[in-house]
Amino acid sequence: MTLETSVGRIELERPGMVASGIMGETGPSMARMIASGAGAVVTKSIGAEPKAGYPNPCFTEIKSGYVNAMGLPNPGIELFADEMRIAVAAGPVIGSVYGADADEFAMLAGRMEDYGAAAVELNLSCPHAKGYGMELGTDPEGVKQIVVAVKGAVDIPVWAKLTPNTRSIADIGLAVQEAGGDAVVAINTLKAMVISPEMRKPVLSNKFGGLSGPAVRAVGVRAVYDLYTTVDIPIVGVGGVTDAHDALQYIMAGAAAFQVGSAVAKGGPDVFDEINKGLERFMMDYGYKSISEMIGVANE
Amino acid sequence: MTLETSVGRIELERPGMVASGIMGETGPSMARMIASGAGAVVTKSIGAEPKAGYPNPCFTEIKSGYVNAMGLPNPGIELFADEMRIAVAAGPVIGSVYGADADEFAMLAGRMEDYGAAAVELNLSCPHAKGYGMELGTDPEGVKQIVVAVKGAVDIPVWAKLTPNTRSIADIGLAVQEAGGDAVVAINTLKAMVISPEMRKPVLSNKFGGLSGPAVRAVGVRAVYDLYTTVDIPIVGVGGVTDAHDALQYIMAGAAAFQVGSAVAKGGPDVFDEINKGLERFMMDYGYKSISEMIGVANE
Amino acid sequence: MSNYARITGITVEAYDTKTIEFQWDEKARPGQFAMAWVPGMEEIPMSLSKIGRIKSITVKNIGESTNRLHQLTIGDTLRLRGPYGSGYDLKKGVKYLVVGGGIGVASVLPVIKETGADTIIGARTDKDIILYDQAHRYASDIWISTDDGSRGFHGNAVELMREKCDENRYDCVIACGPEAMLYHLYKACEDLGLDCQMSLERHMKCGAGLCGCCMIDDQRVCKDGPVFNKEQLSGMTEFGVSKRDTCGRLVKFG
Amino acid sequence: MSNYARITGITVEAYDTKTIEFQWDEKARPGQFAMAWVPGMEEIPMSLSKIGRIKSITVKNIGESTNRLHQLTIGDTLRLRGPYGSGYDLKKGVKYLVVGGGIGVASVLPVIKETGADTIIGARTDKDIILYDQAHRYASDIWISTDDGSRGFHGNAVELMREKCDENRYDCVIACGPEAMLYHLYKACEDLGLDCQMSLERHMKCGAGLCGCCMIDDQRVCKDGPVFNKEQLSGMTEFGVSKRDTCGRLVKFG
Ligand SMILES: Cc1cc2nc3c(=O)[nH]c(=O)nc-3n(C[C@H](O)[C@H](O)[C@H](O)COP(=O)(O)OP(=O)(O)OC[C@H]3O[C@@H](n4cnc5c(N)ncnc54)[C@H](O)[C@@H]3O)c2cc1C
Ligand SMILES: Cc1cc2nc3c(=O)[nH]c(=O)nc-3n(C[C@H](O)[C@H](O)[C@H](O)COP(=O)(O)OP(=O)(O)OC[C@H]3O[C@@H](n4cnc5c(N)ncnc54)[C@H](O)[C@@H]3O)c2cc1C
Ligand SMILES: Cc1cc2nc3c(=O)[nH]c(=O)nc-3n(C[C@H](O)[C@H](O)[C@H](O)COP(=O)(O)O)c2cc1C
Ligand SMILES: Cc1cc2nc3c(=O)[nH]c(=O)nc-3n(C[C@H](O)[C@H](O)[C@H](O)COP(=O)(O)O)c2cc1C
Ligand code: FES
Ligand code: FES
Repeated sequence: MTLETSVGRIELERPGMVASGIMGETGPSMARMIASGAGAVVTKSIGAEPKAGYPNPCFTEIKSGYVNAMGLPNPGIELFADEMRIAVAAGPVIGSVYGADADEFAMLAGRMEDYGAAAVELNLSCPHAKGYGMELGTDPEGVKQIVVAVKGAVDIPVWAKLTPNTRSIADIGLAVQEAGGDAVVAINTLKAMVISPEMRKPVLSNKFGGLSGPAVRAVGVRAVYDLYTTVDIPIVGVGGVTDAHDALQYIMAGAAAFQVGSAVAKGGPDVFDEINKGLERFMMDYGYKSISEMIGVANE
Repeated sequence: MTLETSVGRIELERPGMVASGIMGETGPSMARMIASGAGAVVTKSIGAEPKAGYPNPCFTEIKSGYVNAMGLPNPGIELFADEMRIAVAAGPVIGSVYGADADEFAMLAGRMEDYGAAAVELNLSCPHAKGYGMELGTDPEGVKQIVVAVKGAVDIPVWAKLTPNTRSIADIGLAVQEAGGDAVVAINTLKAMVISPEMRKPVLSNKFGGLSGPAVRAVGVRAVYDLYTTVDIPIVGVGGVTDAHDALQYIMAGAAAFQVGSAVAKGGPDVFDEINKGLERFMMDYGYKSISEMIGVANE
Repeated sequence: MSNYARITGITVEAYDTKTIEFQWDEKARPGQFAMAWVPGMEEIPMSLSKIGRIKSITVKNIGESTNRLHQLTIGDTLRLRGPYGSGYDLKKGVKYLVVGGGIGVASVLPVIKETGADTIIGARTDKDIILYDQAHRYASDIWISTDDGSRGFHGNAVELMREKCDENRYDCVIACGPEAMLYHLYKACEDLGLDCQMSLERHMKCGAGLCGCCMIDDQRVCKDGPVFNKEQLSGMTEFGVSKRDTCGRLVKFG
Repeated sequence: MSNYARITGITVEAYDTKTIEFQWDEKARPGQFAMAWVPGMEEIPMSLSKIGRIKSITVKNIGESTNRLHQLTIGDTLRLRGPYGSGYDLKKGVKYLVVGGGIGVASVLPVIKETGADTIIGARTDKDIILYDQAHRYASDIWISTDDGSRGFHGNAVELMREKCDENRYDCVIACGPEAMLYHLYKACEDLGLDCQMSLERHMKCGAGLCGCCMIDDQRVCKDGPVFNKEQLSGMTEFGVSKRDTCGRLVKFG
């Protein structure tokens, strides 16, 4: 029995990765997550310039998850070289990047390749610079342009991370595939807001935020299932994974691997170890020898 | 201090209504909910013909809510006259209807008016008969047509219930307003799926389902906030309300009233009484005299 | 909330009835039920006929879904939601008479085990009697009625109940079985001035008290019931008279 | 999880420091903190200086957000997330010496209350000493150091600690204060062969162990800390040397 899996060309010893934005800002934190049993770590989404993000409060707990509007704080691609050096020495690192346009995405991806990233993950879920309130990742044409530009700039695999805040995530997945993207990652956070009645105000400084955690799992599983019936490139599942059972939902929906974000808060880095053990136990009990045997079986 | 509120022309003694699909299939169940403290009850969505809905399993609990695919079981508009007679005698009833096209919506709304409904709520979230996988309510033009047709057929207020499975719920809200709709209701369930790894299968007979309960609250609050900044017609908030605090989030986001669905499972019909008490306590503590003073204040 | 249980034992109770045992770590009270499912069938409500750490359901094969359950074997996995429902309200010092009709014995078996109450098991024929051995082990006294007289009292369970109530003093009748039986039993309790608790059935979808499809008058059978007490039963206009079909239409009992 | 608390009391501790009291029904351990917020400020981490049913934070006004907290009055509502963090690991039979530097006394006050340990309070001047009366009530012995000698020992808290460790036998030093002080205190503990637990500060956003912005080496100050033991501290290359800014850039201590 083995937990190995592959997302296209990328081979992973274990199917769970750290999701972008979680413990992925510094080299030592990324190295720790890999040591804790993650198959790979996705970096915080990195942009061209250093960014402090939104002021606090930029995060809040709700009954079934978290709502955050960090505002993409990051040290910028230049300085991130130092962090990548430490992280890459520890294991596979997926470089997440966000840009204002296709050229910037391509430049950032190129740098991530130089830094030794195993693949690049395009964060297509940030509010578009040009159209207010609209996310980059809801427009198939825009997505295509970005993926084409990045594919032209790097040799490492290009993954596109999709937003669920759209009528049909499968259409966006198709656009990625047509543009030559190597994998799709689904889902990013859901558009959300938390209001404090006591304060008469939204609690996040940015007012709006993104919902993550157990609350979004069923939405993510559905997105992966939809994508599996539509695209042929590998899918990475993310959203609300807290244990092996959750991870298996994604795998059986069609994900070749999965990412864990919010669960790191309560479960700590050890959450990966526990998920890995749970996967092995399940595979033993139900007679599976490999992850690949389980991918997409719920579609049969 | 009073809990009275109004949604346009409709005056409600208490701001919480039973959401459509919950205890709204029979006359006695609707009467009981009003007796339990609901300000009004929205009927199960009723169609032209009797419908058994999807086979079981059509419902499942998850950690933070429920996923259901009931398949709109209902006795059909003809027989529903008997249920309405009992319900309308007990208090305000909002007639929810779904149709295959604008004409059917108009016919059903007319019947609901005949039966004594205080308003009609258009369920625009069912999968469209014509375009596979697409929901009626994600297309502003289609929504406009339906609302115009229904407005031409009835004198009671016409509410449109919106789906969150779209890039911009505000655009759909605008379409409703432009078509003369009297109020928008947000949100319906989120597209979701639950897979059983043990069974290698989606657990709902319809495979896909809709997510409701605490998991969707932050998504609904955000939708209502967005709508409040866009439309001038009243908004009814729904999604994950379990207590007064949740209800207040919707009110302060901009809802003139709110609906409760999933919370009836755990809280029972008494959930309305408890929410009403909680609202009064909060209003006492924080010095509000009426619901209207609180509507939309989080937007200031 | 674990939804899955591996089958650890299967007992044939009668030509058409099997008990399926599994370990399921949820707390349950006598009279509660679970929504049971495996792929290839509709999810259906099943009373828990054992409620310890090892639990069981006792399934009468009457149609497609129950037939699918009968095909399961040891080691297979069952999906269970619940336990749902109110269950029987058991008090010390109350003298109960338990009446189980047909497959209804499954629902009352945990009551017999917990209270040791006198018990009547009713069935159409000798062949249809189930769970007698188990009930016998726990009941203080136990009697059987069969419609054709092939075993025990010749007649129905209600007639036998009236007889036993002449002989002994009971405070409260606890019963599960066909609605016609329950209705006549309820009438008998009225006549005799006895309290009662009866477990009813209606078509269930959510099982959790939400969808409102299992209504009997304004009561949710899945959540306010399935066990109703005398006062609740007395307020019902539909008890013994009519039920809702899967569309929500009212249909009279045939 | 209630996130709101009404302010029930405010105490002025010094010209620039106030204690804000409120009833908050969350369980807390000594050394834990909360993320505190009202509109018009950034949400910031604050140690809990009382941890019973009535809790408090003790706020030194050093910038915009702490200034906003100083403007609050009794009856105002405070938003609190938490309690977060590991807290001090207090064992019976261990002889602790508690050292609080400046506003750091707020963090160790519940330790003094729980253990009655000997305590050193260090401050720049007499005017900067806070929470002395409360600490005095619980500590077995208590000493003060001021940098300018305006009260108590003339010198810093680390010098006073070395002195006291000559006079008495301690097993473990518990401390919170400026990182420079903590760093030298840690070095002193190494010299003297004492165990120690120190509460560190880094810029916090989520407070819940998720975002990774409060890292010191590979440790999350908000979740793995803020209190670290000697072994953890000994493995840190950034302790006393550098920290991350809000963009995640490494900056050396000035
Ligand atoms: C609270 C409760 C407890 C029950 N406990 C037991 C038990 O311990 N053992 C047992 O054998 N049976 C029990 N039943 C009845 C059992 O659920 C039905 O026998 C079963 O659903 C029949 O399904 P089928 O597909 O085999 O038959 P079908 O041919 O589909 O249906 C036969 C009849 O079963 C009933 N039925 C079907 N689906 C449902 C449903 N979703 N909810 C309620 N009734 C349904 C209808 O009256 C239908 O006419 C219980 C029912 C309820 C409501
Ligand atoms: C675990 C912990 C416990 C603390 N306990 C207390 C306490 O009990 N009493 C007290 O007065 N102070 C405490 N602090 C420090 C307090 O959080 C800062 O003084 C406060 O954030 C300053 O904010 P400002 O806007 O007033 O000042 P600013 O002028 O904005 O900042 C001054 C300095 O405060 C620090 N700071 C600002 N924001 C944060 C943040 N989000 N997280 C961490 N540090 C920040 C930075 O070092 C900054 O340089 C604690 C800090 C931490 C990490
Ligand atoms: C605090 C926080 C920060 C995040 N930052 C990023 C980010 O920088 N880039 C990105 O693509 N996704 C980001 N995400 C989204 C996660 O990667 C993930 O898609 C989402 O949280 C759902 O997974 P989860 O439920 O396991 O957390 C962030 C999520 C959280 C909670
Ligand atoms: C079992 C169930 C059935 C539902 N049926 C309908 C329906 O017929 N028509 C409709 O407009 N919404 C229906 N809904 C959606 C609810 O009205 C509501 O919009 C949604 O559940 C979110 O609210 P909640 O979190 O309070 O449940 C249904 C929801 C549930 C859980
Ligand atoms: S089955 Fe849904 S309310 Fe009873
Ligand atoms: S503040 Fe986010 S991990 Fe510590």
